[in-house]
Amino acid sequence: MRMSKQSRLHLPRVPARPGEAPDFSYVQLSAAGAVPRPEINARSRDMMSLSVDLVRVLDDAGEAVGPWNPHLDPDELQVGLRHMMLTRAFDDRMQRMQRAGKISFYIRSSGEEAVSVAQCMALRPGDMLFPSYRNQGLQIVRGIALLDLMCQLLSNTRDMCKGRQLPVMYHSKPGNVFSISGNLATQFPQAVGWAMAAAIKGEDHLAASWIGEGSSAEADFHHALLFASVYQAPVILNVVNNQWAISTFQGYAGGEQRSFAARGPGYGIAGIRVDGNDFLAVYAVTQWAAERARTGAGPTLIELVTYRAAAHSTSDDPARYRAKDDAEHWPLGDPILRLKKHLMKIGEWSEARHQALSAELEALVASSWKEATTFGTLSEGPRLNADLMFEDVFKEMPQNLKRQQALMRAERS
Amino acid sequence: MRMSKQSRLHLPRVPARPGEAPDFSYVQLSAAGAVPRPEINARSRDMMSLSVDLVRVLDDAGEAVGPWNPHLDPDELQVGLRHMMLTRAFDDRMQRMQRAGKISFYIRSSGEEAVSVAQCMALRPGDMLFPSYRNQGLQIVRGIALLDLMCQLLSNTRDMCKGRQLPVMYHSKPGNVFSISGNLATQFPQAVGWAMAAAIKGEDHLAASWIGEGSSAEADFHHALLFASVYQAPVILNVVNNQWAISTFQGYAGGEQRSFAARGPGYGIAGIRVDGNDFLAVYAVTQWAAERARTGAGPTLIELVTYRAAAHSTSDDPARYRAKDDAEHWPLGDPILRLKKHLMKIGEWSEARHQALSAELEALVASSWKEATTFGTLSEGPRLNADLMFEDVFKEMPQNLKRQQALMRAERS
Amino acid sequence: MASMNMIQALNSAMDIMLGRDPAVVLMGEDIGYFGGVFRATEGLQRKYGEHRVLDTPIAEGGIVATAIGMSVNGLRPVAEIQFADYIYPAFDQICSELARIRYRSAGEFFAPVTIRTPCGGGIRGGQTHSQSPEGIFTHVSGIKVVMPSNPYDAKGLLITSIEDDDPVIFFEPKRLYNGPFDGDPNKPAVPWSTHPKGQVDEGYYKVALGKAEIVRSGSQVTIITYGTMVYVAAAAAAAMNIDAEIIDLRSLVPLDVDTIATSVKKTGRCVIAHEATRFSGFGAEILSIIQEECFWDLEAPIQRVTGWDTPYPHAFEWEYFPGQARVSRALQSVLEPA
Amino acid sequence: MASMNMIQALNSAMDIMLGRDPAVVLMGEDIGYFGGVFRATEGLQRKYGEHRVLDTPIAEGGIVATAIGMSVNGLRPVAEIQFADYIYPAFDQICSELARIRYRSAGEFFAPVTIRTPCGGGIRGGQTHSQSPEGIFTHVSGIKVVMPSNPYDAKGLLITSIEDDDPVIFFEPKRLYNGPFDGDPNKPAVPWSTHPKGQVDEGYYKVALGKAEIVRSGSQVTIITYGTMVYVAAAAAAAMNIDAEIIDLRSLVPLDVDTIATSVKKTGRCVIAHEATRFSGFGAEILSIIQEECFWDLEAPIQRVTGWDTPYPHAFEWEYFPGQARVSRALQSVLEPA
Ligand SMILES: Cc1ncc(C[n+]2csc(CCOP(=O)(O)OP(=O)(O)O)c2C)c(N)n1
Ligand SMILES: Cc1ncc(C[n+]2csc(CCOP(=O)(O)OP(=O)(O)O)c2C)c(N)n1
Ligand SMILES: [Mg+2]
Ligand SMILES: [Mg+2]
Repeated sequence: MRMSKQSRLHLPRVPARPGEAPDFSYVQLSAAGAVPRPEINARSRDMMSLSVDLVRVLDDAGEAVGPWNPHLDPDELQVGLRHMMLTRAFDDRMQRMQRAGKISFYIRSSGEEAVSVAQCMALRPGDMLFPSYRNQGLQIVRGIALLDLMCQLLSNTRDMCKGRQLPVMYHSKPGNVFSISGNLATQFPQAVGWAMAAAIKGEDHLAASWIGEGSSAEADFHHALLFASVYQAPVILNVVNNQWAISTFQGYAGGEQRSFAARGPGYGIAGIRVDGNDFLAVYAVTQWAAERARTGAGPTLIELVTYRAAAHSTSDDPARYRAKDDAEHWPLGDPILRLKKHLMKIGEWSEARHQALSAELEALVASSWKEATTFGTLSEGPRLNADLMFEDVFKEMPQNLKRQQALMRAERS
Repeated sequence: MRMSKQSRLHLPRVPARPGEAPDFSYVQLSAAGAVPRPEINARSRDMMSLSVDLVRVLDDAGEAVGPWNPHLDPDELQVGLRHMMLTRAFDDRMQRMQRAGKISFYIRSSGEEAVSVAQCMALRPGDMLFPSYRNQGLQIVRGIALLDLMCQLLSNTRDMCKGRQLPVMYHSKPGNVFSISGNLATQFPQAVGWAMAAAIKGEDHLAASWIGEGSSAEADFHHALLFASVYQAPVILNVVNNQWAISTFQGYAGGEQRSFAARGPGYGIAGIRVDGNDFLAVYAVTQWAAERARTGAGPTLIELVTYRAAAHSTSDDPARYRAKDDAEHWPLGDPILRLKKHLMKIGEWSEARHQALSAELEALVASSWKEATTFGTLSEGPRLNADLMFEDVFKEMPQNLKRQQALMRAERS
Repeated sequence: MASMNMIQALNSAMDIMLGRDPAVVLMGEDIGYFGGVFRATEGLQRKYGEHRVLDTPIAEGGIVATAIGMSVNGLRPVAEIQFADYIYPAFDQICSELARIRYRSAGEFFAPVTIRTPCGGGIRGGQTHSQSPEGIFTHVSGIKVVMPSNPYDAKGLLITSIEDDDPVIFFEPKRLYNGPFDGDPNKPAVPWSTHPKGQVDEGYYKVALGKAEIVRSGSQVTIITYGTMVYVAAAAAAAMNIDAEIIDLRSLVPLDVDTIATSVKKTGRCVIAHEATRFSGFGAEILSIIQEECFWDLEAPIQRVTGWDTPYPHAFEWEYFPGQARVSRALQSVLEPA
Repeated sequence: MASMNMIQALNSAMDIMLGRDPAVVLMGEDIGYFGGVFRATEGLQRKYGEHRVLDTPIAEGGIVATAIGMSVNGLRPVAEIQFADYIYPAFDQICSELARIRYRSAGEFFAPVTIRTPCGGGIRGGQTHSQSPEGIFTHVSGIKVVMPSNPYDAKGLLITSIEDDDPVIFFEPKRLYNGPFDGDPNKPAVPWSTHPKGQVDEGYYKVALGKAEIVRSGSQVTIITYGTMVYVAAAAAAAMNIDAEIIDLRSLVPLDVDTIATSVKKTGRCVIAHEATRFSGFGAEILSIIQEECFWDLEAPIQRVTGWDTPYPHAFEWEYFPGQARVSRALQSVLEPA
């Protein structure tokens, strides 16, 4: 075949690769307080602008402004700050423990803490969560003990997953947090099904799910939006646009031509774009979406605009594919610092309290880790009984698995 | 489990089931000539209204009006009329032949002829077509002989598919018509890949594909729009909204909340809604989309609003799931009668010529059928050599298939 | 007892389960108002309402995904995939999710979803309405795989599947919907009303998963089969006057190894028959297990009777289908003295 | 000749094909700028441009579908699926389309797509980064299935696959990327540089599909295997001082039945080893074929050595993995005098 002519294929532009200067000029911003707040029961086609604009509450001075201000009590804000700081302290420590070879793998949510924490706080305990692998804040807000999370990471004798899942693939039936899958996006339409069942049962619980913008390319994203639209399921579908997949920029998921929130109106679903690092804005938008779902006004697609400040996981090095100091130039800042600034602005927080709190949380993480390791680590200590490998494939263990279990025992002895 | 409470699940409304009066009040119409025609290189976000309005050229009086009038020469219109009438004559006859047991299965395109005929006429011979099973007009415009189509339907000794495919699953390499799949929607992203290759090779051919509105629920629809958007592939993606899948109304594919054309802008693709029974409007919109693709202005999603006047296939009876005289009440009429009216209006056609033409076409269909059956039918006449069953699984027949072929021969002897 | 064809028996099973358990919901393409393209759900939406018998978008992946979510929320969805040939778009949700939810959550979550789907050829469906993909799913740990061969079993197995807390893929040999079929398309069709298994208890009853049925006991050779091939095999053996022991597996996962092994140890000869393509078909696993369990008892090589390793061609349906001639040939060769 | 690990050999194959044939394009998740999560395409985008080495959206179904369309338009796409565990979203496009386009169009259209994907465990990947689904694809008529076990074969087989006019799924046992692995994770890793098959011709060469390699000839027993298990089996046999004939299949479809049958007829004893789960795994087809071809030569039941019928658990990787102990046990039992 001759390929004489020049390729005319379009390729999405990647703003800044290693060696280039960070460039976030492509991020469409709105001023804090500038975006109107539609009625709960407004129809998606009548609020198209929400999928283009960016809902923000906190201004640069740290003031909460505009119609989306959720007017939370200071103590609620302090709880939110605490959850976000705990999430980060937890992430930082687990990252180090992976580097130290104590756990096989880890994924941080650094820079994205407001997404999970503010959203979970805006929901009810009876609402079912279908997370991705980067939503540890949900587990923390739902009160899953650090000890339980850490034992899962360690695949140790107290592991909730009985050693079957990769680290961070948590679940909690009592906490109403669904089992996390290693297969991207699969949880998105499952959440819609859960919400359909809630509606069929006449309950007013809703389901919420999270995927990354890169994963929104998977078929499951389409199935979720379509079924949510057809049955007007009480569900909140969240696309966490942290700008990067692994090495792949969000333009390769369709973000170059249009916002991810804009997919919503395409399916007749409310789509709204929010500053994902603005705790108050994220809370307000989620509260609004939850009220829509609960009152039968339909599903909502929320695009949370944030930035993956850390590596994708412990398996990659961002310096290989994006500008080194990207994160510092991210125009929406850091969610923890921004909420801290706001609390101080309204006189409900101080540098001293902040230091004390982070010290307290680091101590909590450290002591939890100490306790967790007493149940075993990858390398040392008590190990789970390998017999467990054959359980829960089916409710009752079939003949062939019983036989294989016996063979495995014989092998190990 | 208790199910005390009432279900709150929303179910799309189906306008008219058997016994009910036809109701097309849900169809959003625009007046002929009312919708503006954007520049070829306009950006999708700047022409959102095109996905809500309905592009129409022919008014009730049969005049061609407005900015979308393609100003075709009368002889082109006459060719279009002929192709549509031939398609219908072919369909009607094949339907009868299936009833007579000569072929195993058939699918008519009655009432939708303008879609395939006008669109194909607006494209170039080098453009690649990825049809669904209801686009026989494409085959006819591309000049595939009725004889060839009929022999495929008969799975006879002259069958282009060597007896492997269900009737209507045609293909034509010389005609640039891709092999039709029995699996819905799969051709949609394949067309995008073909278009990407054309762009990579620096050629200015485009690809066009067709699926039904019901099939747009499949994952392939999402993949097609996403990849087309990311790489701005030179492709025209057509959703033929004939209101029904089999027994399933278009509301169950998401049409209740939003038009299918509106999915386009959600992905940053131009989305345009057109009167699918208006030959001139379909031609004009396709020409516009083709020029966009060829000039690098990007892909276009076209929703062709039409009505499936006949049964889904020879396997179902619409009287079981929709109002009996639905078709007569369809607000957009019949594509053949409308073009005929226009031609007469402009003095380029007469009732006499029309009668003569349909007589000529019926004769052509009849004689082609007569010839086709000489190559065998399901029941009688020469049969394909069953050895062919083992060919083309791979380019070269592997050992195990050679052996199976021999066993099969032994069995039959 | 009433005379039912397989469609009526399946319909009765779903009717009874919708009535007994408010958690049971049906979902699928054209299954609601229309009652399904094969009419298996006819009348059930009218009887139980649009919220219990759901028409869905045409998206098999979305159907299975939402069924999983529903089941995690306490419902027992019975999802119909219109043809087994169209189950592939749901493959990821089935293999990566449905099959693994109990395992990966250490039993905290589980997904009691039943997937019903018509399979097999013999109705001029061509390559996309004739497939038998059951073998693929037997390789996926965590899913049960069932295929009935008659109305009585179909009803009892479907009720058991719906009540089972593990996911079940329930294959329905569509050629058997209206009557047993011995592989000869030129013979007049035999209705279920003339067959004992067409007499079906109108009430609630179960047929256990993992229990094969010896449909004919015999001494010369064991024929292991399921679905459509049960009748083809029986007819072939009868035509040859062979005293064959015929085993209808009914469920492939879990598999009734004891019944298989006991029979082959007794007869020392074995033919395995299924309609699916041969290469890596389920027959290979059955053959392997027998070889492992009964090696010293085998007096001749086990023979596999299957569809050819090609797609199911429209024009050559009966050349493709493993009819009596193919079964006879295999029986002859296993019965030849070594 | 140069010393290469398997990643370098695969990279070299793609480099050469990109250079030789302008129709060859690479596509996949993170394969372009980044060079792939296992670095198999490292440097190739820089060398051949963004239009020949395409980063794609994260949508395996879309990748395969667009690859099919490209191939129909004269290109030869080599698509990477980041992990074999993530090939399922593309299952419908592979089974219903890629495998059947030549057949259903009577050869007028064909789709020369190569799908590369890392498979197998041993890298602490847990249940979603360790799967070996090759068996499933061997049941799909119309697709070739390849799995190399060393750098030399990997390069030659990949070049052949890319030039093949039929679709090929090319499985790469990721545990072998950096060196042969005998199944003992506690031993220091052995690099390919110390292995003869790590010496790779830097130029263009092909290794034919459908030709197995006898990696060790022997008289006592035939071990049929492929991928990671080649080295585990060899080590186990060596440790037991068994004179085993070891066959590396290299390609599963087409399958080299002659080499298999000739060997088993010679040794009369056979062990089949693969990492995939046992039930309906590819071992079952191999076993069935041998039983059919070599029945009268077998002196003991053929044994299958496989992963267990469970997902691949993160914490029990080495209890799951079919290591030397499992192979030894099988060898013992086939060698036991009847
Ligand atoms: C089906 C599937 N394909 C590919 C992968 C490999 N993979 C894991 S994470 C990831 C990137 C996801 O990016 P994004 O959705 O943006 O989420 P983020 O990591 O940014 O939170 C990829 C490609 C996978 N886990 N599953
Ligand atoms: C993957 C898949 N699922 C289901 C079917 C069965 N089926 C064939 S046509 C059809 C309805 C399609 O309706 P639509 O897309 O609106 O096209 P139309 O028939 O109206 O032209 C269905 C459900 C199929 N062929 N493939
Ligand atoms: Mg991301
Ligand atoms: Mg339709």
